[in-house]
Amino acid sequence: MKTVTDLSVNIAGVTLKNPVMTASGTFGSGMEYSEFVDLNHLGAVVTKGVSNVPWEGNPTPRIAEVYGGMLNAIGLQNPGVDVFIERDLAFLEQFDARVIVNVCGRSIQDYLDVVDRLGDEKRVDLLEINVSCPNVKEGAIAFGTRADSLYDITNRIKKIAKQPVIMKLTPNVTSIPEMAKAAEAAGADGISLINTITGMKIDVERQRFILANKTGGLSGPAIHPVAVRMVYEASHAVNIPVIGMGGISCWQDAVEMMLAGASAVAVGAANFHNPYATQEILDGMTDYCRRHQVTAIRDLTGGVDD
Amino acid sequence: MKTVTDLSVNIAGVTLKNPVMTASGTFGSGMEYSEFVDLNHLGAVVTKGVSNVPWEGNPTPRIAEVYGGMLNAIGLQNPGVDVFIERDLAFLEQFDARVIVNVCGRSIQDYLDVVDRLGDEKRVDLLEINVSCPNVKEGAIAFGTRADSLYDITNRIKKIAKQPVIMKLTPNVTSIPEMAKAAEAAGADGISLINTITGMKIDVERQRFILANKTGGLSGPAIHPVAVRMVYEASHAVNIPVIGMGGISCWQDAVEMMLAGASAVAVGAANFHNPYATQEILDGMTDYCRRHQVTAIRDLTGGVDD
Amino acid sequence: MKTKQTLRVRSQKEIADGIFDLRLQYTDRDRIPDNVLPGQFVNVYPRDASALLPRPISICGFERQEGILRLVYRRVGKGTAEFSRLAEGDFLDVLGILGNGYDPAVLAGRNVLLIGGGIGAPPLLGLAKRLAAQERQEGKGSVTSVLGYRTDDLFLKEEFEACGRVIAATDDGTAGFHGNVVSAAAAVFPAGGSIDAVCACGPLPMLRGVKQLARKLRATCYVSLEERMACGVGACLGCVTRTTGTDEHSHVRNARVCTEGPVFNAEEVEL
Amino acid sequence: MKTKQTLRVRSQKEIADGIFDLRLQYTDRDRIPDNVLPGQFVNVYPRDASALLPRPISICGFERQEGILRLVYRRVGKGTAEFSRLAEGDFLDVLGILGNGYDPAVLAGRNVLLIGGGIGAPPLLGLAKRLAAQERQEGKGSVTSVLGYRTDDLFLKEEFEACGRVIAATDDGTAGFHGNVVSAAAAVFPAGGSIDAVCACGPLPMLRGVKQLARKLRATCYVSLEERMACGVGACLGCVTRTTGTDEHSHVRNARVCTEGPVFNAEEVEL
Ligand SMILES: Cc1cc2nc3c(=O)[nH]c(=O)nc-3n(C[C@H](O)[C@H](O)[C@H](O)COP(=O)(O)OP(=O)(O)OC[C@H]3O[C@@H](n4cnc5c(N)ncnc54)[C@H](O)[C@@H]3O)c2cc1C
Ligand SMILES: Cc1cc2nc3c(=O)[nH]c(=O)nc-3n(C[C@H](O)[C@H](O)[C@H](O)COP(=O)(O)OP(=O)(O)OC[C@H]3O[C@@H](n4cnc5c(N)ncnc54)[C@H](O)[C@@H]3O)c2cc1C
Ligand SMILES: Cc1cc2nc3c(=O)[nH]c(=O)nc-3n(C[C@H](O)[C@H](O)[C@H](O)COP(=O)(O)O)c2cc1C
Ligand SMILES: Cc1cc2nc3c(=O)[nH]c(=O)nc-3n(C[C@H](O)[C@H](O)[C@H](O)COP(=O)(O)O)c2cc1C
Ligand code: FES
Ligand code: FES
Repeated sequence: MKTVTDLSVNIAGVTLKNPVMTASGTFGSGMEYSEFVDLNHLGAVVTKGVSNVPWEGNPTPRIAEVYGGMLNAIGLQNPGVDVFIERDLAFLEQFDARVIVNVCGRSIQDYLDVVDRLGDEKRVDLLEINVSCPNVKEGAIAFGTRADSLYDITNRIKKIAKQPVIMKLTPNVTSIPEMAKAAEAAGADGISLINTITGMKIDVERQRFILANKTGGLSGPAIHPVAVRMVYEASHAVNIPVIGMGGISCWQDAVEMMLAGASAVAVGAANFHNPYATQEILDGMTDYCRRHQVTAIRDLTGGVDD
Repeated sequence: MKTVTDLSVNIAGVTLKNPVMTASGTFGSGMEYSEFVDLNHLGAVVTKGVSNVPWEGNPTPRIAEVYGGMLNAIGLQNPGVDVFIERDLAFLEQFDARVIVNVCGRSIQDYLDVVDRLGDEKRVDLLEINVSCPNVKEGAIAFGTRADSLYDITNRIKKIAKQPVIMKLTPNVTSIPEMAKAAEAAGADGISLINTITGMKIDVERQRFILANKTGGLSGPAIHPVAVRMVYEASHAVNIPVIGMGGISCWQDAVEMMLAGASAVAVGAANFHNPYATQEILDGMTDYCRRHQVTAIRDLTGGVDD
Repeated sequence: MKTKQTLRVRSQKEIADGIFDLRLQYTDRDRIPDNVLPGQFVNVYPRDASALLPRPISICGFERQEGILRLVYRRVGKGTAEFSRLAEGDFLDVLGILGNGYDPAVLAGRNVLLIGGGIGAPPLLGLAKRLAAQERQEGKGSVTSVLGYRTDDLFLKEEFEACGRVIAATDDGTAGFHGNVVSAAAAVFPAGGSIDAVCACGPLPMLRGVKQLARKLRATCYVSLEERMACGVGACLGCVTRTTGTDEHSHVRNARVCTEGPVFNAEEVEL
Repeated sequence: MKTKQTLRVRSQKEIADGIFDLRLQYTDRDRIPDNVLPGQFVNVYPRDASALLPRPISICGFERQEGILRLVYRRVGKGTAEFSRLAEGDFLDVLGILGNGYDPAVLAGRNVLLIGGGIGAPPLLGLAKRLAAQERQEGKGSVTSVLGYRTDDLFLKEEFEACGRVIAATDDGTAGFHGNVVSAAAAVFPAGGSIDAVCACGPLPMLRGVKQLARKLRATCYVSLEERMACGVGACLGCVTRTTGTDEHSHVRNARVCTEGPVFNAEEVEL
């Protein structure tokens, strides 16, 4: 007899039809990849970071290839929350996947503006607050690398947010449990991790940085073991759900992340290598559950033999 | 006309015939790899971590393969400083490479014991203090993740050390410049980085950790961009020499590390993939200097167009 | 409809030192692209597991009927080195068809100057062929190609010659005009000549020169740009180029080379 | 002298479901190893750039004259899957010769029981052959091999039979003794029999059983252990096994499987 697995997961009171989502910034607002993947099949679409006003981002080159991964220094280019609502949210209306809007800012007020503006948008199911982008000089990452700042920004966002708030943590810290606990204590409804790890690449023949920004965020399979460890640590430190990401490129990576403690997973750079990645990962996870007679996929969360 | 490059570099007053050394723990005390590489050709042999008494290390499995790298959780097994001196140092007598002894401990006193014991050993050119091993439960990494503790241990070691002291930093921190500055302020003669980044791997079919220790240190090409960034940051923060390591597996990686700010480089996990790696990297660097008409290899240090 | 497919290598030939002419066969007839514009590109994936990003390569030719895609590329790094070892019967993963391309309809019946520097020539060959065909049909217009080479390894020159006049320029003077393509083109077409449009592909300094030249010629100028890419489909914002006005997508003067480009009206981008 | 060399594939055959018999040719005659002991192993490197650690594989046979190394392995993961696709003329990177192996001199003229579970059999074949040759020369001693299989895919059985008596055991009872090798051996050799030494290779639970059995038989017992490895040459301390006494190298009861092993006297290790 075949096991029929309940694939749904619950993140902060919001039910996702399955745990596979896209990682912010790697999937646009879904439009571009909708030629490859039926967005209705995804647990959630997580949008590119949105700020209160349009952001230009960094100069190019913004992309460098490294062993088993890539560096990016996009610098959160985005057309601002108004265009986002008109165009991207409107586009997402037609799909049945949950919508998680990734929010960025340079000051706390920037964040609050966006959160406030999105408050009445029915299409927004969850907010993911990016306090961890390493590619922006001012603000942003500073909020994510100190527990007190993280507490403060989380707390202020929670006070006005109408959707549940997920704080996205940076791996560039000494202690993930400390950061996770700060977010939880300030009222976060969930956390997501990891954002990229700061890296650098130099063209040795030209003796110049490959990225105009000098440093960029490392993502892809290279960071996966670090992400698994941090998801494990974070999920042991807090009682709110953890969304795991970092180097997930096949269903095994996704299952591993859930066993480590993630309630859902996000696929980032893997989309660039394989535009069908999200769907294939979901299929592989479903098959895994069947083989292991898992009746509800959420039972995988934290399921490693500890 | 061919450029003849001066390959020598100076680390804290000690001249190395070239900048290529081995990374602690990946090369034993040189004996095993001396079948593959003429140790006389190396700038320095860096030994496995040595403690005051024999250490058993962690249970097995201690090794896991991950994408573009590996995890290890050896846990600093070593026969203790007495055996080390009798056997390993004695073996190294016959070679002309510099000897850097990597020192580990669980308490400050442990470190001081080893440093003291090595003080009169003429064969020891430099000490590398491992305050950053993530695979030992007690002590060790705690010293390396807080600037005040790092200052303290460095300071106390410097008071008694007869050889120059290099502090080996962990990448598992929020701010490398802060740690580098603490080491420098406490009198360190140099710093080396990066040690491994803590990671984890789960066997998804068995739903068990692959490593008995659960977590292990990630090394290999996967971490190289992070290492380059940290070497760059560290070398900009301090005036003492920086020894760069992390994922160096070909001469390009080594040159990149020097351009980022390293005065010398160490080759770790690459030895496992290619036992001739150190020699081949040195040959490649020499050739690079010739092609670029570099008259002294030390001129590469920090040479990226900033 | 964009797809990522595994194509079979039909043939590969080194047509000049380090320049490869690769013909790929679509294996699934139902997934052969309907239409390809000259200037569009595909993303080609190395098999090497350490190199996960695709290599954008312009389409040099496409035969709808037979399902053949032709790429001409220079071996420069590890991805193209891997591709250069492919032989008949091997397989290659290709994402496409990407980008916007030149619009042959707009150029129909006009006097067009194509300027290709080095590996910038192949993307223009398809355009040259299309324009020559249109010219024959409409009985008006002309195609002139100025092709720059390092030395006298004049790859693709004969195919361009089948489409119109060709001026070759070599850096070392071993063949044709001694100097770069911009000087060559300027020498042949004095200001105020009869050129209506210039289409160029090549390194940035060359494109800057072409843009100036086109202004002098009072010709519309289209340039094909390169930028480091990750997704190739417009999702990552990695490949943007500075534009003179805000574009429809970014709202911040940063158009995506992979989507709004790679072909831009030269007056709309800051080179 | 250990080396890492690129060997050429002479032949490869799937001799049972997922079990491959690979013969490699040394291409440099001057670097053919002088001597190989049964039980020693080599480290084989996948080409896949994501898989950087070597795969330890025991040597199943070695012909000094022709420079041929024979490996028999089971396809279990990505490295062995890659190896299984190799065909004549392909190349493979091999680090060796590694580890200690069985000492045929010590076993000469004695009654030896070989116990190989599954893919534990191949490493014992070389030993069986050596012992059989010594037996013929000295006119005394015997070789009995107990080989365990999942099912009736009795790979290598005939080659063992050329060396002495063979008892096959299958998990599913489709051939030979129905059950595991330890039960099979115990059934044939009651306590206090004539066995002087037992040499075993296979999964850990089996080795534990063999160790007990050997005690009953009052025979010296040698076991070949497996552990995850990185360097394979004794430098990384990744592959240690718990020993009963402190060994010469570690001074902490943690002998290196790659160097002090993989063959250990069973009484000297904690299984
Ligand atoms: C739209 C477009 C069309 C192109 N068409 C052609 C063509 O028809 N023929 C041809 O020979 N080349 C073309 N190129 C350049 C080609 O993409 C690069 O030469 C190639 O990616 C180099 O890959 P590599 O692995 O050999 O080099 P590596 O240097 O090892 O590549 C490392 C990384 O850098 C990127 N990269 C390197 N050079 C470039 C470059 N010039 N532009 C963008 N990314 C780069 C690679 O994609 C990869 O991610 C085109 C580039 C673009 C953007
Ligand atoms: C001394 C020694 C001799 C061996 N001899 C043989 C032999 O003759 N025939 C044979 O079929 N197998 C043998 N093995 C087991 C063989 O090494 C593994 O099956 C193989 O490494 C699996 O690699 P993979 O890439 O296919 O699997 P994966 O699971 O993808 O391997 C991933 C990683 O785990 C390691 N690993 C996986 N399984 C083992 C294992 N059982 N022991 C040690 N490391 C492992 C791999 O080396 C690699 O680093 C031996 C192992 C050792 C230690
Ligand atoms: C090109 C690119 C752009 C990204 N943009 C954002 C962003 O806007 N906001 C954010 O929170 N994370 C951003 N990230 C981080 C990813 O969402 C993800 O956390 C990270 O890439 C690790 O996952 P991966 O290894 O699967 O890519 C970006 C990553 C990439 C590669
Ligand atoms: C198996 C292994 C053992 C190690 N043991 C030590 C050690 O004893 N002391 C230490 O300071 N670093 C140790 N390291 C860390 C390395 O010296 C080096 O900092 C790290 O591996 C990064 O370099 P790599 O990527 O080139 O391996 C060890 C690394 C490995 C892989
Ligand atoms: S390459 Fe991703 S947007 Fe162009
Ligand atoms: S594998 Fe490194 S010591 Fe055995």
